[in-house]
Amino acid sequence: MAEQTSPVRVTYDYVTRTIARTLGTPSRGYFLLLGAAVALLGVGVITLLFLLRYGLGLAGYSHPVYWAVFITCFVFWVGIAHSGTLISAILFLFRSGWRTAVYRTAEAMTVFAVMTAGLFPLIHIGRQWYFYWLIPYPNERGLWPNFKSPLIWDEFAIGTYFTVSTLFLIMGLIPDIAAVRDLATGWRKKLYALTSIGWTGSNEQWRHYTRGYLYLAALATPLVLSVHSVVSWDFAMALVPGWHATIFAPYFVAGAIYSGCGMVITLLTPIRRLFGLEEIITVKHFENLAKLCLLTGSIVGYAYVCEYFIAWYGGNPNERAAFWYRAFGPYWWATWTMIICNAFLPLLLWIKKVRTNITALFVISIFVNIGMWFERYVIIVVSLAGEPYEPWANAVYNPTWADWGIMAGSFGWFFMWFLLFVKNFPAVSISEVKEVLAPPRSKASKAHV
Amino acid sequence: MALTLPKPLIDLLNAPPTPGVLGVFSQLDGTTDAIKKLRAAGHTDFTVYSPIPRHEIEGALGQAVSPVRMFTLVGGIAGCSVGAWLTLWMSADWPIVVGGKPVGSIPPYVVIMFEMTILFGALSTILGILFNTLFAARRAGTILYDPRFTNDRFGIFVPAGADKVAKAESLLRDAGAEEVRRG
Amino acid sequence: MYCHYSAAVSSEPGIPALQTCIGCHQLIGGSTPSHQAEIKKVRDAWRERKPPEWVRVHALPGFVRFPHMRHIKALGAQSCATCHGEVQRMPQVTQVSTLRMGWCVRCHLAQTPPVTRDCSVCHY
Amino acid sequence: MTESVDRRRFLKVLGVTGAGAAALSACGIGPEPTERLIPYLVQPEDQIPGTATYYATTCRECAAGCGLRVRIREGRAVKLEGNPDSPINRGRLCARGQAGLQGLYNPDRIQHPLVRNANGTFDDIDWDGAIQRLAAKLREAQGKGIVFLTGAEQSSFGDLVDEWMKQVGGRRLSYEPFGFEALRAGNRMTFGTASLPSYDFGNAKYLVSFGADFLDTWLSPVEFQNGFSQAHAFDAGRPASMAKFVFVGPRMSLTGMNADEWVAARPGTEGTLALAMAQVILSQHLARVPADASRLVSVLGAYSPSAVAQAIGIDADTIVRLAREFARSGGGLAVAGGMATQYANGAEIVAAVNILNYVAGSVGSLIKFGADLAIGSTNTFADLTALTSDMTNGRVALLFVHGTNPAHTLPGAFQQALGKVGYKVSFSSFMDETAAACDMILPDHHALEQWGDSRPRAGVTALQQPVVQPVFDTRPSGDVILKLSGKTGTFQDYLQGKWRTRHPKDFDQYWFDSLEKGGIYGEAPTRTVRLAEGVAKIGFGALAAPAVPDQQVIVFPHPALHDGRGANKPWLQELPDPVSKIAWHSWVEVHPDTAAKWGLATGDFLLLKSSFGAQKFPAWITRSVRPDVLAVPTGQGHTAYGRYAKDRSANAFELLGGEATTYGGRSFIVGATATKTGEHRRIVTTEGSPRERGRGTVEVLGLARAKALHPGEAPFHHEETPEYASDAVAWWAERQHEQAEIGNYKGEQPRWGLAIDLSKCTGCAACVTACYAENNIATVGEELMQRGREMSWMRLERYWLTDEHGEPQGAVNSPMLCQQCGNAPCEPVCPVYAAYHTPDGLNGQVYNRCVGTRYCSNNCPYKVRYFNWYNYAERGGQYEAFPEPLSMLLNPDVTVREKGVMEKCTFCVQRIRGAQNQARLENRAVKDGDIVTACQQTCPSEAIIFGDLNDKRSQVYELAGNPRGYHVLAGLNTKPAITYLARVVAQDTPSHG
Repeated sequence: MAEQTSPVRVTYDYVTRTIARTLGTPSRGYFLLLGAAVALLGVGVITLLFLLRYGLGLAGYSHPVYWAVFITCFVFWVGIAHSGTLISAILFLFRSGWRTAVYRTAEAMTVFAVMTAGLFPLIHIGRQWYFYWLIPYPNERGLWPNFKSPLIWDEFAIGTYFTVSTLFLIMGLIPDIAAVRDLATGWRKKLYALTSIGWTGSNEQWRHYTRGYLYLAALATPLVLSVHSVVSWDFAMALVPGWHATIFAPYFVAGAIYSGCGMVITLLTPIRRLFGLEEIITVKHFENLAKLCLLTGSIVGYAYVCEYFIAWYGGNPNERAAFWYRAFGPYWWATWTMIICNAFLPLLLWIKKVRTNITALFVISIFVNIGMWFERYVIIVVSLAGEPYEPWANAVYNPTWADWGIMAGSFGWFFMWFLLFVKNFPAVSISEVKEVLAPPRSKASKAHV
Repeated sequence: MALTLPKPLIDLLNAPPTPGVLGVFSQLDGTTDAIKKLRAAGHTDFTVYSPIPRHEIEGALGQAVSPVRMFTLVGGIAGCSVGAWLTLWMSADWPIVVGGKPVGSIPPYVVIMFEMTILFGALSTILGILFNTLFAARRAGTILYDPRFTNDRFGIFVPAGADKVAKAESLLRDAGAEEVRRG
Repeated sequence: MYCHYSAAVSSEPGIPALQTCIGCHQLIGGSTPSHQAEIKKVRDAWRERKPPEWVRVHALPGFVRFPHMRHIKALGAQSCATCHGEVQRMPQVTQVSTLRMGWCVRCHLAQTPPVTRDCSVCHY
Repeated sequence: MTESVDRRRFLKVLGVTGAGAAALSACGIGPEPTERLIPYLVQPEDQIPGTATYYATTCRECAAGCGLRVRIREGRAVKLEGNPDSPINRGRLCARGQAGLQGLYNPDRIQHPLVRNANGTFDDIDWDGAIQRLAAKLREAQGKGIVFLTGAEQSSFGDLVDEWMKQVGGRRLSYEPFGFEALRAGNRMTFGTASLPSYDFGNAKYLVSFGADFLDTWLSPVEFQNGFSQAHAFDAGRPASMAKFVFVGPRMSLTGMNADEWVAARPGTEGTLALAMAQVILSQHLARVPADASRLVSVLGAYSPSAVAQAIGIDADTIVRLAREFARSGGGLAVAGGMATQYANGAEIVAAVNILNYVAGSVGSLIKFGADLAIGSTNTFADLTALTSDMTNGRVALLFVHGTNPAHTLPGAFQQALGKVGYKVSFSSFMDETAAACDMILPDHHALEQWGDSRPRAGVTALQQPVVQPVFDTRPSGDVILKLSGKTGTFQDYLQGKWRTRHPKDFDQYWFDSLEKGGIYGEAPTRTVRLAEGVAKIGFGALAAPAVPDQQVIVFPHPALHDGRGANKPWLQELPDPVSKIAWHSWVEVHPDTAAKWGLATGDFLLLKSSFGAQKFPAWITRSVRPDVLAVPTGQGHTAYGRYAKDRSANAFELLGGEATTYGGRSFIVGATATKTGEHRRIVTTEGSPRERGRGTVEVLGLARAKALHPGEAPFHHEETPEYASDAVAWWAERQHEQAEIGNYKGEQPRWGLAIDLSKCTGCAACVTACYAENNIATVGEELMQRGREMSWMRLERYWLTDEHGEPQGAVNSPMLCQQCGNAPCEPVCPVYAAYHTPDGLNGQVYNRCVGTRYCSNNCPYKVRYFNWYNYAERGGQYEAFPEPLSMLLNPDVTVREKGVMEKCTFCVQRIRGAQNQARLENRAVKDGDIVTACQQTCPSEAIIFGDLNDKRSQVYELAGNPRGYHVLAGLNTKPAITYLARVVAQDTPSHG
């Protein structure tokens, strides 16, 4: 792998100790954050109890807007989940060295984002207590689910994605846990001894490990692309104008990676500061993430243009009406928020000064997150509200406290897990960061392979 | 000092401590030299510890490619067929027409098959890794280990009876081991 | 079929009016003491013009339809026992079959030719 | 009656749980609780558990006297349907009639007699006590003025009251808020008879309505609508098809909406127009004019089109054209009513229209005197005002009120006057405004609980028999009166006695037969009428122009709530007004120009202040009203009358004066100042886009084009498969379709289908209420409806038909319900097969399998799927739709849906299965016509036909092949089972938005 030039003092030992240090006893700030997350989660739980008792009517739904904030959040979180595996799997296959410092965080984010997203389909259905009817299990009635329904595809795609990305995360963790194990003391030692399942770094272990990791990456790559494609088909398979478009799969995948990278930046910035990882997660890493944002952002922007062009060029009156409604109807504000945040703001990233300015990146990444949330809101709510086909069926939809409550809960749930993770497991890969350092050698002349 | 493995694995392995000598290296090239020397000296079943995988070491050891890939392949194929069975059999078991589509309609089912392929492929890959590494560990038995190996030191353990120990020791020292231990 | 006379012509077997019961039990007093005790209840009820409260044993969920007449039409007047068991031999009526969907469907498929499994035949 | 109590308890049990009454065991909630079932003591001979029995009786929701067939299940009345034997409504029934059921089982009924105590509140009292007390009061009041106020009661009950009043030296008054004084006065002027003729709409060849809302509130709506649709519907077979319909009036009502041409004459000038038309017919000899019409020449001279066009506000040519068309049609029928008969010059307008009919020779042919409508014989508004002043001057010691609610319709004056009356007794079974002001309430049985009769028109007597046991401890007022007057026996005896005297021989058989038919139906001989002497001397004054800045405000009867009596029935409250599509509150109709002038937006409140009262109404901005006119519906604004009516919106009667007009009627137009209050509300409307925007939802054909259509032609085919899609459809979709290989796709099973003729549908919304009644659809209330949560499986979409200037000429009404698509988009997206295609071609919806992903609705292009956001059946729940005893009217054959479940129309699948079961029992196949959906059954204009599309001999199959037929959004290749027949309009260049 390409070794990157870094300050002399960044040695194997430095890496191990710096990263291991992040697992020390947490600061008050950390507990504050964790507390906030748990509180948000509490809000969500209470809202959910209300929904279960009284019904979905508490949310803002209004005929014919039958999907709204919950599904928006679902797609939003699934999208977030995408950059993780991309960085760890695809970039791994591309052998790009810079990923090593950031992929662990991204992967953890992926797992927890999927965990969050997975809750929404269960919350948003009318009779939540029958969610298991969507699972093909042998039952007394002899009924099976309908595999023609994109929702079942979802279930399989998300399920697979969650399993695989979790395995991927654990795989990467094992050598690092071992490393931490060998430094730690007390209960942490026991914990890590258990979780490192006897890793020693012997040549046999490395031999199978590296191979297996390669194949996992090879499997994860098409999976990443498939998952958000399937999610996009929830919409593309329907005949609603504004949903029924062939461009949706690539458009959604790009959007997902875009939002994902945005979220990675949002998360890495504070972590880097808190854990003093400036030497390991350098500006260069951020710049690369920014470039990734720029690329995917442009694809998203292109998709927007495409949608409107086809709506006009396709000549279908319903399509035209739908997109006119989208841009200039009562929800114009949502549409334009999304376009500005997703299509125009990232253009700033062409400027190197911005790319290399952590604060600027942080701010931009926040807006990217907002923009991507609104993208889903526009696609789902606005397309349904805007008299699809049936001129008599239109709605004025407004979210209620129940919608926001559940959404807040989802953020709490996500951050709770994420915070717990970074404090208890190496948030940056120890072994892989070492891989991109020059190994200790006696004869400097002997260059590496 | 011997590594204390977590309980379940001890039960799994509970192999007797293997007699031999452990060399601790601070330099990569020293390690590779030692490996070459050992192989020249006819040692085959020694174990190399390293904090990260290095091509130099792999090269020096000249190992065969891991069989894990077969697990992946088999798992993938199994997954795909399970997906096909799930969708086709279940729709045929209680045939219901929706939207004027055939009862067993392939295009939508491809998605399920694909996801199942990935799922089973990944799971069996993991199994493959576990199986192989455990198998290897089982063969090597319980051997000397040093916590620094996960940080910044390389190590080589040469299993050797009382007769060969001295020879192995010297060999490792010459290769530039900063520390050699018997066990 | 005398007490639940409507089962053959209607989807509901109905609950026999007390008059129907007394019609026979005026004369039939029952052989064993326990029978006599039970029948006495009916007679008292009739005397007081106060209908007894029957406990419902066979209850289908509200959202499934079971047109009795069609089943009797198809299986014959003596077919009650297939679902309700040998009620006439029971000291106290008990539910013999699960009356759950799988049970219905199995029976439907067991017929030759199989009876429809269409959901909307029973669920609407 | 020892049995009744037990039976009621028994019913309650069945009503709450049990397989028979799926009622409230909402699907999916755990195992059923252990139930205790109480049997009958004696099995009622006419009842088979689980099967419906029908009884004939009479609808008393309005004075039209339609025949009812009441569907009884286990002793509960579960649905009201029209009685096919009745010559009035011929088996059809309007929304109001069907909602009578919610009067019977209304949770706010007065459950036992009440008497006012010292501190002004009501105490319970037992019947005997009440009657004794009343008898005493009666003795005191003898000679001090006793008055019995009833609604329109041309019935034996009315006779009884009259006899009793004669006995105690009192007098009886019958009062209808929207009376017909002008009609009677006008007829007297022109023909010298005050009676109301019967109108033969069915055979008219040209219709002009001067304000008469004969489809919604005027005289006998169901009968007239039935006739109207016969005359006005396009029927390729009939030579004279179709009769053009012109509506003259300042505001477009449900009736006006169905016009081919709307003449928005200046208020009060309707008569002038009629005279001008008559003048043209006379001067141009367009019709064979009766000899004595010559006397009119002098009168009509002044009314040449050119002279009056200006005043009317239309151009002279239009008048001439209308006159020509009217006369040449050889069967012109002009009717005056509604608003036109409620101006100060209403009587003159009627006279003018009579003259028009007379010169066109329609009097005697289409307008028959003799078979007179009884409603005409109610007292006039003048009589009521007289009574009011008597009351105020303390000349009334004892007042009885039965079947009318003047305290609501005459708020100011009558309310105050009531205070001055010695003792006030109400027979109302609801706590309405009048009852609330009374000293004693003796709740009457509901019409469905008691004996009675009514004489809607000469020759026809509709009989009324109790079809259910009384729900509460109420008593027939007839019985009470008999008791008070010291007579023996019940009102039933009295009634039978009257008939026995007319039919002494084998009376019982005669009586039984009559009851079975629902009445005694005869034909009254027609009288020929001639022009009265004074006809030449009629002074046709025009309505005085209102003083600026006053705005003219028209108060019109709400089609569903009418004068407010419907307001306590959730079905009617939730039923969107056919024109405005607004429900649960009243509104004021404002023309866009006026709105622009005042900077008014829909939903902004307008404060209307007349010289009599002031009320606030939210504005509904529409082109269906004249710019110089504001229109307000009655019906709302109750201060009492139960949970559904109380404190809802504003009472339009407040704006009106209490003075009688010259002809003894009441003026429903009033000058008022309109000021913007600055308040705003989101109006509760189901209206989507008022313009159809060529989406293919409704299709309209010009008359000439429609006539030119030959069988096999398919003018709308291009929309079935657009060129660009044809390949895809042929190659992929259809191949898929064939491979579906089960059920109706193979053609081995029926494919149920519907045909809806848009040129018959008037948008009266009777089908909507029928659907609510048949399918246990929950009413969700104002708050939720405002959030678009209404459950109406069947909705009526009203799209304006506009002329070249974009001014509405009428509207197309399209009933939108589940299309039961052959390639249904809703089905494949359901993850659990809750939505699926039944072998007989329905889009099945299995409620208890549904988990509520709502994907089906998103993917439904017709948006006809509705979701249970709450558990509307939850006892005591915030949104409970069926509070006891309202739950009694739930249809046991239909599951009540739980929260979180999607629901929709399935062509009354319970009726389909019922018919199939019946056919199986009789070892026969289901015949065409065995199955009648609720909407089809009730449709007064017979616009809906149900049947099997795979049956080549079925009526629906034939209609599906009609050249006018089209499928909504067929371009999506959904293959709907509903065929709409395009609306045909008289003008040949139709445009709809």
